[in-house]
Amino acid sequence: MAGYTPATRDDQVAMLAAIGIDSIDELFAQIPEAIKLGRPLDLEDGLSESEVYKRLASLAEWNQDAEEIPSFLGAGMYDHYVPAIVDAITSRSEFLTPYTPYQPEVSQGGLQVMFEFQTAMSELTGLPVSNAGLYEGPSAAASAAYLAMSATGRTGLVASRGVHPHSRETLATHAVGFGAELTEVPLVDGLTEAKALEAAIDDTTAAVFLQNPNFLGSVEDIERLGEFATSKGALLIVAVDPMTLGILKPPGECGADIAFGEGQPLGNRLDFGGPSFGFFCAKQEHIRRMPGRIAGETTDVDGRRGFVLTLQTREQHIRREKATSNICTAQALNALGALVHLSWLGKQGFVELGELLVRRTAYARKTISGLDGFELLHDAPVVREFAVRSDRPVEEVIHMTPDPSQPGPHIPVYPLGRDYPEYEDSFLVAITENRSVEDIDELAHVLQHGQAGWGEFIHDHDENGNAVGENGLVGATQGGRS
Amino acid sequence: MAGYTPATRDDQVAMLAAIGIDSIDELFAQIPEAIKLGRPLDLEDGLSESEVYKRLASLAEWNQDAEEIPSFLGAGMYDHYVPAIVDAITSRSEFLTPYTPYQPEVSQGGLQVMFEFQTAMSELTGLPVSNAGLYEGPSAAASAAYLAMSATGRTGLVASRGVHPHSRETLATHAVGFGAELTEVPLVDGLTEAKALEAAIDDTTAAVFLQNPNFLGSVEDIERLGEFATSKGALLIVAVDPMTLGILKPPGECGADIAFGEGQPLGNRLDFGGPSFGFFCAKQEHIRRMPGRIAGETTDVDGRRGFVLTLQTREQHIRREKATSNICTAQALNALGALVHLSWLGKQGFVELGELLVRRTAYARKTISGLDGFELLHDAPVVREFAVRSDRPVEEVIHMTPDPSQPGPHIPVYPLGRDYPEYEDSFLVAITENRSVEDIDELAHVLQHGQAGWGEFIHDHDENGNAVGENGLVGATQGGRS
Amino acid sequence: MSDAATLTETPQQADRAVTIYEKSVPGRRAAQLPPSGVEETPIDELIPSHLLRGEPAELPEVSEPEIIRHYNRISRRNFDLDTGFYPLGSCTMKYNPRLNERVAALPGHARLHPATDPADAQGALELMYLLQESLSEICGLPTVSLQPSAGSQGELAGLLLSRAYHKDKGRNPGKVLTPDTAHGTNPASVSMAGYEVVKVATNETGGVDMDDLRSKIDDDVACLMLTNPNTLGVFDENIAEMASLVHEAGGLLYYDGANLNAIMGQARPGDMGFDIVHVNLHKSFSQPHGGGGPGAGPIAVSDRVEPYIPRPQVVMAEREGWDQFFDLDYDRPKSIGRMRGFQGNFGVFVRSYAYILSLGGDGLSEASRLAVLNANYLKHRLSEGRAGKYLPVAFDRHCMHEFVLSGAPMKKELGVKTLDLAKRLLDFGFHPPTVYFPLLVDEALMIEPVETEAKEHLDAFADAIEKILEEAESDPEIAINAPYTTPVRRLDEVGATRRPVIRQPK
Amino acid sequence: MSDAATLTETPQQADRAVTIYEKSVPGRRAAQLPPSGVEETPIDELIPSHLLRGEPAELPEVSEPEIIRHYNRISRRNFDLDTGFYPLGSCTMKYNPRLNERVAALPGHARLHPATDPADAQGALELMYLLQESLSEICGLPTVSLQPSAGSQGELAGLLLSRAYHKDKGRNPGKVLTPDTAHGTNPASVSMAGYEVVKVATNETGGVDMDDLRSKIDDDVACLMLTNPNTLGVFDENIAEMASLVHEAGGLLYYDGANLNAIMGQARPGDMGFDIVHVNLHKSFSQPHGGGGPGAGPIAVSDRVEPYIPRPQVVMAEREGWDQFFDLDYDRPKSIGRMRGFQGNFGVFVRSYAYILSLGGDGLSEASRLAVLNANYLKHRLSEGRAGKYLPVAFDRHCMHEFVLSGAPMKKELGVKTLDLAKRLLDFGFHPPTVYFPLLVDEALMIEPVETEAKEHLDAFADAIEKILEEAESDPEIAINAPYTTPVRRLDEVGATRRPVIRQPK
Ligand SMILES: Cc1ncc(COP(=O)(O)O)c(C=O)c1O
Ligand SMILES: Cc1ncc(COP(=O)(O)O)c(C=O)c1O
Repeated sequence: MAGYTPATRDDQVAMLAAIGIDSIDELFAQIPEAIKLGRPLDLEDGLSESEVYKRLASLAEWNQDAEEIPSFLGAGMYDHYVPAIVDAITSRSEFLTPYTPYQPEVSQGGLQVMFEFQTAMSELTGLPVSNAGLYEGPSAAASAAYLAMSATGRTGLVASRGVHPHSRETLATHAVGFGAELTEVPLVDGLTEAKALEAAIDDTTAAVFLQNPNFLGSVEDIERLGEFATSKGALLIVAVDPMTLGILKPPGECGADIAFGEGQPLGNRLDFGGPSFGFFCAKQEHIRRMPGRIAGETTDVDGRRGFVLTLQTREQHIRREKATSNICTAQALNALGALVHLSWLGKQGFVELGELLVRRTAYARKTISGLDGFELLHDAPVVREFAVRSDRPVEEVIHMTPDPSQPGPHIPVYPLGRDYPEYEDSFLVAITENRSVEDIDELAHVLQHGQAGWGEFIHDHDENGNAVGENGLVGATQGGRS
Repeated sequence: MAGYTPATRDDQVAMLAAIGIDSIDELFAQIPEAIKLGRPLDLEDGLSESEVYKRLASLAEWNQDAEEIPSFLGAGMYDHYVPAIVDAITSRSEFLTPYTPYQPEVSQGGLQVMFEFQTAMSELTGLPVSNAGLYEGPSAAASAAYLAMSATGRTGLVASRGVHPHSRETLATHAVGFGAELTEVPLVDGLTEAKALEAAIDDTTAAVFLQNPNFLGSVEDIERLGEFATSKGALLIVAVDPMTLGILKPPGECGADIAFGEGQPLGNRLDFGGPSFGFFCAKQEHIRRMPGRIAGETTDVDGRRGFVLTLQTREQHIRREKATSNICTAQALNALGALVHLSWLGKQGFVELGELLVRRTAYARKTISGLDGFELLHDAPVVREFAVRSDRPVEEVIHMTPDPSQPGPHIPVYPLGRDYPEYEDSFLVAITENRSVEDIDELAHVLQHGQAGWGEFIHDHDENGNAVGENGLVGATQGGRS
Repeated sequence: MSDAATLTETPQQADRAVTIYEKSVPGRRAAQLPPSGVEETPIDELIPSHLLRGEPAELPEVSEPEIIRHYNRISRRNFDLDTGFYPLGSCTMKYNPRLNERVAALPGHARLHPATDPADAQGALELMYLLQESLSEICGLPTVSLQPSAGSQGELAGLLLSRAYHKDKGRNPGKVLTPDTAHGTNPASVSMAGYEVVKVATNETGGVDMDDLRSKIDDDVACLMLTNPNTLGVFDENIAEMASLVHEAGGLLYYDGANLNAIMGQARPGDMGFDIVHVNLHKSFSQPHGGGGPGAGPIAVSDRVEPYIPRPQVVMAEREGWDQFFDLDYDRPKSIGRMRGFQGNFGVFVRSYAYILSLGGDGLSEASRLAVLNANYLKHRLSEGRAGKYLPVAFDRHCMHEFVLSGAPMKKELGVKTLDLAKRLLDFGFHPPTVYFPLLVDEALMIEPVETEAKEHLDAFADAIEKILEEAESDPEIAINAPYTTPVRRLDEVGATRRPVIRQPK
Repeated sequence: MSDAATLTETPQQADRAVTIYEKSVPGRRAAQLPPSGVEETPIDELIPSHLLRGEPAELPEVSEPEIIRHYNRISRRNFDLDTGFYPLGSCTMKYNPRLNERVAALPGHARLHPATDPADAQGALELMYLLQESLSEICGLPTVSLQPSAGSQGELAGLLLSRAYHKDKGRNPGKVLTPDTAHGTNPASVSMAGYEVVKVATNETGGVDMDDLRSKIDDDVACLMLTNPNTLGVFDENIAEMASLVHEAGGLLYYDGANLNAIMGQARPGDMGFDIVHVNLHKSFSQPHGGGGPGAGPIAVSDRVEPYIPRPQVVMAEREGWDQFFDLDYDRPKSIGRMRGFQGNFGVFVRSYAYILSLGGDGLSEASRLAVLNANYLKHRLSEGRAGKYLPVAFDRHCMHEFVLSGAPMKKELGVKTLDLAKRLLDFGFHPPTVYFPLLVDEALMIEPVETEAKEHLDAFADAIEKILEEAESDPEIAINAPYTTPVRRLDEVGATRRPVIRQPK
């Protein structure tokens, strides 16, 4: 059992004496005997730190992570390079261990971070109002719907099938509580079908959800599609991949009322899906309907500049059942990671990274769709992810081991079948700055030659430390590091 | 090229204008043309952070580290578990980035750490005076010799062959500069030969070097052997493994004038040999001859308690050619790691860890010497490391791969041949709390069955995360993590 | 500071707030990116220009050394748990073991993509499975869903489960009962689940007023949502009776487990008859609070509710060639669906599971016992001297892990409000308790001294309060104008709301 | 603080120093150890009791939360490079990239045992080999030994090489020439190598006095030990001539490379005719200074000296089955032997190699150019206004990466010593320059503003000095009694030496 509790026997005796009781049990007398557990918890006894470390390290060995084998998985979360400075800052006790800044006089660090984060998100999305972050992308979609319903007094929600399946599912789950109906609009040639969208919107429509780039990686013409919404008095709500906003026209300039998204690509690890954060930006008119924390600038009694949580009357701890959202604990530390990453990329670097993604992705798309047995699912413009059709069943294509009876490993690309039965012959390939041209060529090679191919492709480790041999896709089929 | 330099073109133009010159080249005019390089350095162009990371990570994949395969290597450095709190504290900018505390008013953190560290080392060794640390173990031996020579005015150095070969070699190297002669005393049955030691000491002997436990792991009777030195007016200098001092009688209680040692086992990583630190403790009478930094307690002008570098007149920056040592930059951060580790272990834990080592080592010693083809090199008492004789050539025994033409991997034990031709049929086995009983059993198994054996020994990964299958010795022979 | 004679302000106060944007200098940068390695095709040949951005976002232009200096500097303007005592009621500010950060950072965890095929993520799925099992045992309920991102999302999930449950039974009740002591997220979640909040009164011992409860139970009651021990730190001994009353009326029972730290290994919500519990891993299970997250709010449920839990669920499945295979089960026809993306806050699961492994069953039980001991000891210390006089405990009985004082007498007799006391505590190097909550206690101070705090800190805190009250007797202005030594002093919150400045002006 | 009316001291000053031992409480603990898993045999049955310890060492008894609070708290009593400008002359306080910490922490580096068979440590040996190659190119000398632990050990190694070299030539010269501007480690190392120090004077332009040098060169000179640019920040243009003079006399040339940051990619010691150079990886190559280490002091040597370098040396060897094999070469009969254990400070090598990879050849060259630009700009700023009047530059010429001012006029005219100015700078949030070194400059201030510092910091520093001098004109006491805002104020160093208290009293 770990030594996190300082109370020695002597301490306990002294405290009990002060309280005037003989044993801690007396304090639990208020729990009726009938419902007392009356036995030890049926869990292992505590382990020493080194044992816990070993146990979890050996569990982790069973995961095929992007450090070991280059991952082309995306679908909203991406293996970007998180600069070391992010960990250096987010691991400081001063950021890691406090709670929500209820006492602003001793929370200026956290509050200023929120303020700077809000500024960055507002710059990225081109919308004037940003909160300090929500849980993650999909639940931010639900928050957006809640805002739209109270802003419009309507109950209809329309979502393109280009919106992330998790966001649509999450919307559907929450719609039951909100009393909303969700309608979906199909895709054609990788893009939201304009006619169908127009037809789906009427004067009961509270909000229209689009995503850019959409789930198939395509860049949508948000401005054009958005008019269908705004012309009918519905709010235009756009989900965006923040990493593409150095390149793509920001939602704020496309008429969006609300822009939200999954923040993971900004300074957050993959972490098998969380914790990351969701961002949420809106037009000025929605400021008092915003969900979540918002930091504002002010001054102290001596006139010093300072920051506080502001517009709190929106929030559950004040407004209770009338709150604009029920969120309390959010994702402050993850938002800090994003802020540091964005500061590190900077004004120029953020654009350059976007350009890098567009160009490498174009190369990957050309290379892979050029393989025989593969073709593009659509040829809409893309930024950093694209969809590929395969003649052979996807399950078979991505299965990497020579021996098909073995359960894995799989080529880390995203099969579309589960979310889109209509595309069950296709998969997504995502690119980040961590995926070198060599990685892409190797992916092409393995897709092409599958099980047969891997043998030919063994390298000595190469000076560029790129993913070949040793810890490459191919290496992984023979057991990773040696 | 990394963006660590802030100067923009505009900054440079402004600075040049202020200086009143047109180009930076003018500043380098003071370097004669004849010796200017006049060409770019023949090094690669700079790489981005993610590229550097990948390159070094892929180099690191070629190292068989103790995370991947349980290591029984010791010989002065040990794979102890370094608690996470050590990294959390030593990685703080406030400890990581300042330099030597020349300005005590803004260096109280570092100075207090030195003071607390000195206290801990003094407690461990049982000697009243400790410095704030030296480079590492062996060079501390040289510092001890330098002190002994100036204290005694003699030039003879006597060292048991039980002293770490690196310490003896380092002594020999420095002896040339010091003008000292080094004599070695042999071992019998794993212990320093008392007669030979007595014979080697005379009235020209400045210092006698012993090590406890000695290089073969044996616990020496320092008190008894030490009398040969002190009776002849030589200083008794004892090298100690700090991790054994919870168990073994401290050198200060054995009559030692100086105790020094390799500090790595305390809160420092293996790091392929460094950086770690050396500790150096002595009797009160030697305080003004000590090498290295020493922090002392004092008060400020308002009477506040504070700490300063003290007795600086010993040091090179004041005393120059008459200094007691030439050391300047030392190993402050490594000493902090040790202090945190010792605070974490605490008064009780430090003893318990010693007991754990003694008992597990006894088990390992019995198990391995019980294998046929193996026997103990000596049966002197040991704490955490022991020597084993093998019938088969050691090189063959430790070679793990089925295919002998392959260069590795090797069973991580320490062959004695290079340092002790007289023991070229033997090797050392070291135990830490990180080496579980399962690890030890597996070592025995692999030693016994060698190449042949590994096949039978494949486990599914086990709940205890112990080193089997996946990332065990055996696993390693098939390529470590998969 | 240049005037040396006297200190007019502290060094930190003198060091005024400057944002990273204000440190920006055109052309400065930190990041260098790898070369694309491919043709540098103009972007507008790859994406039509009308879809492209015109002006770059105004992100900071700073060098890497400036970044670390900036954030290190402002980090020191936070009070944090590793600085001192942080008895924030209802928040369980317990020590955050660094071991947990280490294991969470292992590449096998940190760089594992959430869409990795289960066959290639067995370690992660097994860990989630083991955490589900552990929480199930701790809560006394058979099934656990780890998906909810925090307590409030757990609450909403739980209420949507209640909807699904009743719908499946062909019922459509509209009301949820919550005590007036409930945390703000409870009523907010109730509304978001489309239910009506019905408040239940609190009795003189701090528990639920049973008569009021009885009078409000009818077949339109979907659920009773209860925190136990409640926000007064009081364990409601009528809990079992409440449970049966609600069950008889066809309703479900929701247990807000934010206060689980009081009862781990002592009593279990399931054994009290509850159907749904949420657990705040960032409270009882040591996930660092991060300045306001991340956390996780897993829910444990009864068999009655199990069919409806969120999708996907981690299960142990049959897979040939494997002795055990952990899978993500999507095939749950009655599931309410997703509350969020992917599988939940896995990184938090790793930390909390490491914590559970470290303490073990015995350790968790001991943690609760010591948390309760600390609370009662501090309550005792604060019943003496001036605190006893000016800050009476709201309900005078043994408390569980926390207790609530009322600053009303202090306000009345000294003119010092609870807020003033809180602010003055900052000068003494303590984080104040939760203030003005729960709402039914006038000038409330909600104090939770967790098990990882040493007795001497509790004593020092009590001494500080005594000292502050003593000061206040002679000069209330001292507290009323506090704090004095913090990086900034009292801030104008009203002004901030009236003219919100919520981003760096362009 | 309890008195709110005025601030009598800063919060940090009020928070008096307490050691971890004073926080110790019998029975408290942090660590829990794994069970031995074997028989609990009494220890004295395994080791004779007369060899065992009686009383346990008085280590702290504290809980883990207390440990992190204690060290975090005292860490804030340090001024560090990530807090602000740190122009400590001769120390090259450049930014420490966190990338380097990340790669050094990879298990393949951090948990690699130094005695690992070379076949199983190819990554580490290759990295060392590549670093040797890089330093060889930067220094313009063919061979590099990474072994020395820091600069001073590099110096001693170099001087022992000189001994070995001369001995091998059948010579036994006894003197080493060093300029009077030399760093303290130089003469100290000379003595430890058994040589006699012969001081060489400095001329009016800050270089070596050539006449004095000539007069001292004879065949008893083993070596000339020179720092270039020297500690005055001056590049000695006679360097080539000195080299040939010494070589003609049969001596060797040792180049103290601590100031390499001024000339990377511009000029190389080898091209200047030097035989031995030490490089401080913790200066020019960004290894964090750690509060006084760790560092590393590799040496680069000419072919003349190569046979004698320390053992073992990393080499690229032939090994069948490998296209390249990196090995540790022990078979060096003329080697001086070991300077230390194992292979040197490998963790430092990883960081410095990462730094070299990050900057590349172009970046290293640019770094030196900008370091020199910053130094000359700040020197210019300090030649204006009051600084120009009270703090004249010691040698008025373009400097390299650093420069030295003299506080003599300030002392004479204002009664304010260099020490006072340094202490007053602390109140302005700057780390002072190196003071009272080099010795030949009266009241010296040695200022090194590295390339990673932005212009605005240099300006702010110059402004602060102007302000302090202005203050001093009106009231010198302000500086004389400074600092005021630091965690402690001026400390009694004399008393500390007179009655040394160097450990916690029992
Ligand atoms: C009693 C109670 N219920 C619910 C919550 C909400 O939990 P979370 O902040 O994780 O959403 C909290 C904590 O904030 C709480 O104290
Ligand atoms: C000029 C000079 N030479 C030598 C040294 C000694 O280097 P180290 O401190 O690494 O021993 C230093 C730095 O302290 C120095 O500035």
